Amino acid sequence: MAATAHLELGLLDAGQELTRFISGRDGDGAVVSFTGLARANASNGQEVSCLRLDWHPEMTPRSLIELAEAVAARFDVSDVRVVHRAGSITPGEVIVFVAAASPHRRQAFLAADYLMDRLKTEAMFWKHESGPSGARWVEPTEQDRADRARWSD
Amino acid sequence: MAATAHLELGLLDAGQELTRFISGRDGDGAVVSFTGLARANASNGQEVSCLRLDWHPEMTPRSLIELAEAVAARFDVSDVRVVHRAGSITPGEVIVFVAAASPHRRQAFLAADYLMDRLKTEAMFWKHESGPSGARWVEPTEQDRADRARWSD
Amino acid sequence: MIRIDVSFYGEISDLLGRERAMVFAADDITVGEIRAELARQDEAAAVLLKPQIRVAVDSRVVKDDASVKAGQSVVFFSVVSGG
Amino acid sequence: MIRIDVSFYGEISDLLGRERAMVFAADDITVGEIRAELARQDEAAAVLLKPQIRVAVDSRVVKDDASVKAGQSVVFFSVVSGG
Repeated sequence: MAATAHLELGLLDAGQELTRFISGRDGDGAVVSFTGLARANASNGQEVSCLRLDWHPEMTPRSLIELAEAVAARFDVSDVRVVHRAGSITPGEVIVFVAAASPHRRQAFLAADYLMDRLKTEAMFWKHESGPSGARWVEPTEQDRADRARWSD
Repeated sequence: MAATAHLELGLLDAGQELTRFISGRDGDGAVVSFTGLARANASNGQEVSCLRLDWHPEMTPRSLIELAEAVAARFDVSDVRVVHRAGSITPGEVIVFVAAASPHRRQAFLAADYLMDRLKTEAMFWKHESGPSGARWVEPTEQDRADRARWSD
Repeated sequence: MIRIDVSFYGEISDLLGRERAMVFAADDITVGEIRAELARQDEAAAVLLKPQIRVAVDSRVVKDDASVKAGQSVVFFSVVSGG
Repeated sequence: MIRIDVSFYGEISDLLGRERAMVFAADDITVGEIRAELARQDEAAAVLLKPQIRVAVDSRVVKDDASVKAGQSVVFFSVVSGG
């Protein structure tokens, strides 16, 4: 059981991350990944030209590895990976990549799903959107909180 | 809403498939992928040196696109992709790559999960494992059938 | 007299090979009649009578009462599994 | 006299900036006392009294009764959101 996390200040190449994650993996069978992309429109429909993720040099990386480890301990998975961007992000760029490997397909799906629900509400980032119609700080949505509440802890 | 499927007779590069799938995608936000890898050991623990997926030139490709389209119609997703190997596969190689894109994280997870459950039991392949201790045809497991039965159709 | 190409996929191909051509006196027969004729010709083909062995005509999965005409292809196949 | 570096993350940083150094007469104070002192010094810092504004000492999230000593860093932060 392994869990790794990386805070990426440059671009995040999801395809390359997936290639690395599956490389040499002949015991697991199932790898589920989630890739989160910066959207050109906010949930209220307004155009977003830049997304900024503020981060704390100690708390943010630690929150990522702690969440990855919690997932690895909770599900029957052999490996969990989180890579999360920080800084300024342009629409279409990757914000986050997570992957879970398991001999059991359902466990890999559950692990990636749970990890995303926790990242949305607990990863130590402060998200700020700006565009032609102004700027705003973004908090987890009601849906994000409902998704998180599906799990027993 | 788009659905595409491809039967791959050579190697399947999951990372490259993910890169292509997310390229230029600034309206969706969420991409879930599943990568199935050939395992070095069968479910009974026996070593597998070669996995062979037999296929029919018309029925197999059609089953892939029909399943992809069924998923795209059932969930709130903007794009569904299936790439499936056929022929001889070595442990560690990718057998199948599926991806679903959506503005809604949960819909992308559900779409990929459902698509895998249907591929396991309905994709028109005939799977044959061989290794030092013999050869056998592989059918969907009880777990595969139980996973498929979770969905209302 | 019609000729029909029959092929076998999955576990049954170990017993029956990939393909065989069959000739029938009638113009129009059913899939069920082909199953029965094969089982009559070849002891190993009794496996085709098992309910999990499905059949397709011109690549469309059909039931045993489906008719088959000259030039159509018939595929018998064992349980499928992808992914 | 102790000096404590206080920083602000998320929405509250728009109002309070990223960081400020504070000096206290005591050797040992609580996070709650820092909140109150900030609100006294700066009208905008009243936002810190909202319950959703959390606080960490030396990067560990704590409650208001946690003590802070010289040289420790205090981070007040708005609601977090990743992914």
